Amino acid sequence: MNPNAQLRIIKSAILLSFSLILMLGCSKQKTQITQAGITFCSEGSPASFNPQLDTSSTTADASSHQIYDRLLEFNTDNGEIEPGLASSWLVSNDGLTYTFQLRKGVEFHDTPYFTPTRNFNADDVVFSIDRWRVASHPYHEVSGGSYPYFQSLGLKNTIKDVTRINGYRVEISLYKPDSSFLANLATDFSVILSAEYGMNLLAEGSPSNIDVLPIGTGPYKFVSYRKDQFIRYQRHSDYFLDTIGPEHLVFDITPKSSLRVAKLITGECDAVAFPSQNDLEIIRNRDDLTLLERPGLNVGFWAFNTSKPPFDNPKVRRALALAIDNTSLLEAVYLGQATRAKSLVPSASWAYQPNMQDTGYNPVTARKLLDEAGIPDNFTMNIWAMPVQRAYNPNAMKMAQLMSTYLADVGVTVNIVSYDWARFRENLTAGMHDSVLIGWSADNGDPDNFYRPLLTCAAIPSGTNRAQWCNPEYDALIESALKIEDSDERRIFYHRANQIIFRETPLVPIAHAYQYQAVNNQIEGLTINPFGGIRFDDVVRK
Amino acid sequence: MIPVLEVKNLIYTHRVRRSIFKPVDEFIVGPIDFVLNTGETLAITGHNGSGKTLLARALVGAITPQQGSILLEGKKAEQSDKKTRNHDIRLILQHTKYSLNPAVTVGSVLGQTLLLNTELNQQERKTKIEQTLVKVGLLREHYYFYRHMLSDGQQQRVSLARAMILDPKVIVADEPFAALDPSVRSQTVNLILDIQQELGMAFVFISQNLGIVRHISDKVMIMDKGKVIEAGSSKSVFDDPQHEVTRKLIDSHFSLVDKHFEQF
Amino acid sequence: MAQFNLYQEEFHPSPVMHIWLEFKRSHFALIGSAILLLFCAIAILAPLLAPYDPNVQNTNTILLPPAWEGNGSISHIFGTDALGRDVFSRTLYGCRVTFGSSIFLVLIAATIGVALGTFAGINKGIKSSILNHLLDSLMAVPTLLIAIIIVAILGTGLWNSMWAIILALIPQFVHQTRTFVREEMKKDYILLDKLDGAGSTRIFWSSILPSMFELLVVQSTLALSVAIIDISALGFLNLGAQSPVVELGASLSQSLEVAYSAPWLVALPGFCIFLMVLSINIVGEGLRNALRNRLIH
Amino acid sequence: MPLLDVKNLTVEIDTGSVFVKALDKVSLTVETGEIRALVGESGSGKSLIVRAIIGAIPDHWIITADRLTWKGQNLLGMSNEQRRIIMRREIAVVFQDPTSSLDPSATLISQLEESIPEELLDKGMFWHRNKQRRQIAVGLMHKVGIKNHEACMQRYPHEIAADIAQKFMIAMALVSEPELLIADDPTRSMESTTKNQILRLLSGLNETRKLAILFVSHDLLAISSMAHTMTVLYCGQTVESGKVKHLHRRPLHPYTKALLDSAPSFQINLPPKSHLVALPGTIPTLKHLPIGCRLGPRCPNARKECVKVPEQKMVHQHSYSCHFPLHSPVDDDLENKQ
Amino acid sequence: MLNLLLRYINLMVLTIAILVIISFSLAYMFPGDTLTNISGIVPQSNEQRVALEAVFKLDRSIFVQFWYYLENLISGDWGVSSSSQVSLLEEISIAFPATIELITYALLVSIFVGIPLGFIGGIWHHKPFDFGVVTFSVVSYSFPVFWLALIFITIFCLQLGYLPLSGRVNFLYDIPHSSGFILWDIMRADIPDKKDAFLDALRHLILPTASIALVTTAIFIRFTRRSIMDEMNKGYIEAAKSRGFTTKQIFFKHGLRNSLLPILPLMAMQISTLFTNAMVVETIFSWPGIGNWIIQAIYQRDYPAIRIGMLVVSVFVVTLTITIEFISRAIDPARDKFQRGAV
Repeated sequence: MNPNAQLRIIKSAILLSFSLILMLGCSKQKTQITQAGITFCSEGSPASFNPQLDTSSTTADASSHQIYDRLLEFNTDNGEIEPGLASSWLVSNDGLTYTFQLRKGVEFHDTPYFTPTRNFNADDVVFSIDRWRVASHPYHEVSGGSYPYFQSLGLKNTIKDVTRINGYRVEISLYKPDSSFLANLATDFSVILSAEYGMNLLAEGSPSNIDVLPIGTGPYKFVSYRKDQFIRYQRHSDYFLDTIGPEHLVFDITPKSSLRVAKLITGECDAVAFPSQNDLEIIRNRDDLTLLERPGLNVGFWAFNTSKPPFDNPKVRRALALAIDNTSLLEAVYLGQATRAKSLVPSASWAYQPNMQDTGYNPVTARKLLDEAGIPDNFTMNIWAMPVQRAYNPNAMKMAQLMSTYLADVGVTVNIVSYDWARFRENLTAGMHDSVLIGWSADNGDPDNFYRPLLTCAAIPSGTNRAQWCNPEYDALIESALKIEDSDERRIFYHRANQIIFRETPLVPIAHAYQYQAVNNQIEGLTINPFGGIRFDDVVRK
Repeated sequence: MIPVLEVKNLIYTHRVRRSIFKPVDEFIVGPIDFVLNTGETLAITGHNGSGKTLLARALVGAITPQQGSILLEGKKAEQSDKKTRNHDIRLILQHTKYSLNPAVTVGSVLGQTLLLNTELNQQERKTKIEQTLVKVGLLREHYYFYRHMLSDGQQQRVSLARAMILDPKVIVADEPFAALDPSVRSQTVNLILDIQQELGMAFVFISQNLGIVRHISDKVMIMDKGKVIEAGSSKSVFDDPQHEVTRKLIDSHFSLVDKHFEQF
Repeated sequence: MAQFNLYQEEFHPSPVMHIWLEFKRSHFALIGSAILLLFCAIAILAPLLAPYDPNVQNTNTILLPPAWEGNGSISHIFGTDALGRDVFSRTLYGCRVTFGSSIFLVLIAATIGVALGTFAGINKGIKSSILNHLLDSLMAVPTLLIAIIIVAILGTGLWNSMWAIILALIPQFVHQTRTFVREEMKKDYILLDKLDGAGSTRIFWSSILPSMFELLVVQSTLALSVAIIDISALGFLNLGAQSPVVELGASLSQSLEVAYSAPWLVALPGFCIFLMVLSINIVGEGLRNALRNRLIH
Repeated sequence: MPLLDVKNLTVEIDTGSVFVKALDKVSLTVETGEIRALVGESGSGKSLIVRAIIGAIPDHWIITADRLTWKGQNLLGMSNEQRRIIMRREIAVVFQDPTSSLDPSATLISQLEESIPEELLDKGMFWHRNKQRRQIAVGLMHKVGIKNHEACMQRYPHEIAADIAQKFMIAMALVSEPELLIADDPTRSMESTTKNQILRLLSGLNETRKLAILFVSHDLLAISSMAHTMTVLYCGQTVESGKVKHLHRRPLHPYTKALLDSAPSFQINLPPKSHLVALPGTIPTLKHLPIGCRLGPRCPNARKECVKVPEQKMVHQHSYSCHFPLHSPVDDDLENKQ
Repeated sequence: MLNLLLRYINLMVLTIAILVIISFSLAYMFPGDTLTNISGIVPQSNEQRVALEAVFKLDRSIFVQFWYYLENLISGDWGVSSSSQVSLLEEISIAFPATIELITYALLVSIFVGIPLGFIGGIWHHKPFDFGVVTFSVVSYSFPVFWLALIFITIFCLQLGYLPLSGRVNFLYDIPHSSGFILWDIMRADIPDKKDAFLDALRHLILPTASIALVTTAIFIRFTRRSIMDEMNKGYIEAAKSRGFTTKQIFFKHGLRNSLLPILPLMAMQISTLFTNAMVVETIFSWPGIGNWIIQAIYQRDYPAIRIGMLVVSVFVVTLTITIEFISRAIDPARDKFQRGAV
């Protein structure tokens, strides 16, 4: 065999394979389908496709604004309440009766698994609200029968009745006036389901499908979903509003924030949720990407499981709070992209208390308090760290690691615990934790949306009260605040509530963080919704 | 006089099952009878596959014969009685390459033999090994040598040393010269003859080289397909072969030799 | 007649010496073994060499770039990580854990494997064949799967991942040993040993083990490179060493979050693993060539 | 003109550290129709000579010769292709270990058929030629004495006995109708009856076909039974060369004598169990060759002069390389004249 | 031959039996509730627990349980994942082909790159080209696969932007699942941008395949080079040369076949390595294969999934390995001993 000939063959083979790779690499130009679609990289799998069942914003993102509509909507710019499926509404003078005039000609999704025979009407509103409100409703127990948002707000005990006046008019009567009621109906969780679909499924004997194969009136139809991989939507061509959104929408579920940004850079994602704080500079510096930012209505905190000894002892909780240097956490975890939290509400809220005192950092006192409480040296506790990124805590794992060194200084050993997001929340609700790093993003601008779901007794079973803390004095304050319309008066109640939280320390507020989203410059119209929930109906590809 | 080695009616059956569908192949060696006196040499010869090697292994106890007995100085050599047997009857093999462990020094090979079969202490063992090495024409320094440092002839000398270090009564040698070059072979033959003369050992030795067989043996036994077809004193067998196979064997060897003499 | 002694003094190196002579003829092998020795030194001396405690977090110096970059600091040669820990110290400790535990587990796997393999090689029949079947099944299960199962039973941790890799490495040693012992048992010198009255144990220690030693060394280098890659892969997947144990694979995976802003955090541990495995492979290759050449020359 | 003429062939081989002259000025000729025996013990370089002739010396070894010719053509100066063609048609080789010289994964018949040169076949369609091939192959098998060819032609090399494999090798060698057959120790480790068969086959071929044979062996019995002339090698040096008859009757070199005396069968008057003649010491290894006459340290007659390489002296067709030959070569010469 | 076949079938059955027993006993060895480990269902109430225990025969003896387990395995009723409550058979039937596809391509690449390179290196050994091949092989063999994948991502995805870094195909292409092999599915699918989808899938395949294939290629190069060097030094090659055959004839008629024969069983040995590497690479490239699936299962402590996943993968590997070994023995006339090659 002639060695030269052989070498020539090898050379040409290598060249050929390289050119093949290059050819494939260069064929990156957008094709029809990719042109007509948008891929959004979300941070986790939704628990279901019904936000009524779950307060997680992952669930809300995947369903609220895509598949469903609400009676009312927030204006994303100023937080004002605007018409949604209800074209207009009327509040009685005593603030106990609300009448909604419904929009006509709103069509439900026509999908392979359900073909609607009628348009949206009052029956659907009654069905949707009664599902979580009325225990005897055929769908109440379906998918677990837990409606955390409504339970935590105690809305069950607020609403007296929901009645259909006629096909396009619904009346809701309350037991007591509620200044945040309309806002609650505009949140991500108050979605309108299809009553007809519900009845059909009941007849088929598979009612749980209502939350798995959803039907709504929203701008996007559900196509398919694979856990931890993707959710696929298609435009609802008969949407009642004129939308310019893309024909196809895909949620590419990518739990790792660094991977999401990488996909944004390679163009596999058009927009990503929660870019890691570390990568913000990089996104800002790139010409082809845009970083959307906005001060968030949120709070990240460290909650103790007060139902578990020794964390039922306020002294212990206070000691642990004193052992942590919050300022350095802010630097290391949020990289300065957050403000120090002293109470539950951020400065953007009117209920903010600027003169609130700080717990501070004092390991010596902390140890002293622990000794007083009879906590031995080398006491071991666990800190649960969220597996997902949230605006209020972009890296709980890192925060937990930092905290473990601080706690080691006062003789407390820390085990860091984490599960996948769904399991994590499930176990939290079951109260298996000692303490947890988590937080809360507001669903509406009302301070009640912080104070009530996070710490009231009613919020314990619904699972939003991560501290499992129940204080009647606090509950009474929150109740009273809601009965008053005037914000200046309400503020006083909330400030008193702050004092109780400071005294009892059921949780340690850490930060109010900025909210970020990163998008490819080809994408236009994507905005950050301060009340959570991403929407694509106004998004276009240039 | 009690013969040093007496074999009576020895039968060994070798079984091979090549496949579960095929019947068991049987190869029967024996029955074999012979008597060997001190200082005598018995040569066993025959074609490949005539059972010579199996017989040698049965004699030294590497395989257990189904029938018959082996008497060493009139006492029955039991399979279980390894100690005496090891002492009295020793084996030398054809390929020095396989009979010496390449990873171990000569000293430790011989040392192990002594350790297992004698009560000597470390120092005594070393002395004994050095004596034996000198006796087989090697140097004391070879104690520290590995196999690959020795030539073929030297390797065969080590094998011989291993066999005779326990002062045995009988040495069984399976083709000890086949792998050696002619000049080295002569050296080894001389060495064995010297040792036999000096120590009066009996030799059982297996070879296909009839020239050497005739030269060094007192008795010859010719085997074919496991059976002894002819036995007797060397002289009588070589001068007047009875059996067809023997005749062929001897002819094929001496026809070559005859051609040699034709050259003169 | 006087004998001439005009030829050179005979020089025969011992087997180990011979391998070394063959081995050092390759420059690559020598460089590889120098690097390997360096890693050994690091594994032993890490606490003395490391300027900082690898787990001390300093929130004032987060994500400091390495010293050779413009804004790096000489006090942290390799910079700091997202929690402000000194990367140089972490790398040293990481090498110590990754390399040290790999050596340790290879030793254990080799011991168990050789013991089992010898047992299977010396014994014939049902005992040996049951062992073989068991090992075949074990060998077919991918290493990572064994590790996952062990982690599922015992929980994550360096020790548990080590057990898993030990379990995965054993079959190779068993097979090698078994084949070798089988071959060796057919050799004439084993027959002679047996005739000398040597028992199985004795034959193993004084005849088989010396000749198997070289094979074991070569097999161990192979196993070592596999062990390092596996242990770091498990660390990378968060199934192996957990904080505060510093392991290269685990630190690599922790650094992925800051891969863009601090690429050196991903590059350094990966490069250390690569260099470790490369040096072991070069040394292994050199040893194998030396063994082969020794047989030829 | 001799068929094969080798004069002062020197091969230096790489031992890892230095180059060693494994062959030191070796000379050898093979005439047409002659059986030339090449005798030597292990390490004498017999196989190296064979490899030098067939051209299988690794590139980095140094090979020099005054003459290395085949029918007058210089083999060393030839291109690989020319040399290959000579090997294909005119010279054939049989190696010592027949089983390993056959491809273990091909049947014997296919290997035999493969070695039939295309030129021997009539032009025709491939099936026609295949049939022809089979005929030639079967004929050859009969010729080399494989009687039940049906039984072994579809076998693989490891399934048959060594002597049958060697017969196959010879058949393959004969297929191209060569003029010289180089038999490199073809009977090694064969028992005497099978050895005889092979030897008889070879001398038969020599007689019937006038096939020249270079028979390489250390088996003196085999050599003396069939060879016409022989060349004795010791450690890469030609020791003595001449007619077998002459060498037997009156060896001039101490080594030749020692070699001949080592076979007890040759000595009729030797009493049983008496000492055989043997040279002291061992064959030196390649790395530790003595200088000068390489037999020096073992030679009973060695003197100071032996540190110089002895000249090759030629008396009639009997050449030897020794400073102190055992007999006066003149005697031999005279005897011849008588 | 029949004898051989029987022996291998026997071997396979025994090995699989051992694997089944292991997977059965894992349900008891894993932490947590045995009932959940077996069924994947977390009982919500005591009554449900009792009912489920009756269904899964947990109240009966261990042999009955095993028998029931075996029946379920064979009938395809493999239980449900405890984290997603989806049937394991369904999940595996989607995830497994993805891995097989990846591994097949990686293996093909290794064969078509590794074996020729090894051959060339072996034939012209100690030449510069061979030196390059050996260096390449040693260096690639030393890459930790996860680091390699990250390097690939950094270069080809982030720096150059040529190739995508996750998944099998852009999610916007809605490829209906039929065979599970993406390229095949695309070719059969009735979608508008078929060609683009195909190219896109191909681009998604390149990096994961390359990451897995590199190590295997290195191993193949080494095996082949060694094998050809050993084989070309054997007596029969020299004998053939002395018969005056051309180098080409010798190489293709004798050398090639004989040096390939020992490579086949070695190839079988690589399947387990391929799977291990595929598992790591799948997690990095978010490839929806069985490896990724099992690793996610361990993160979520989804014990039923781990158990069945382990059984499926190992039974597959065992079957493949033993089959290859059988074939290699059946076609190699000179190999008469049963042994496994070493890495």
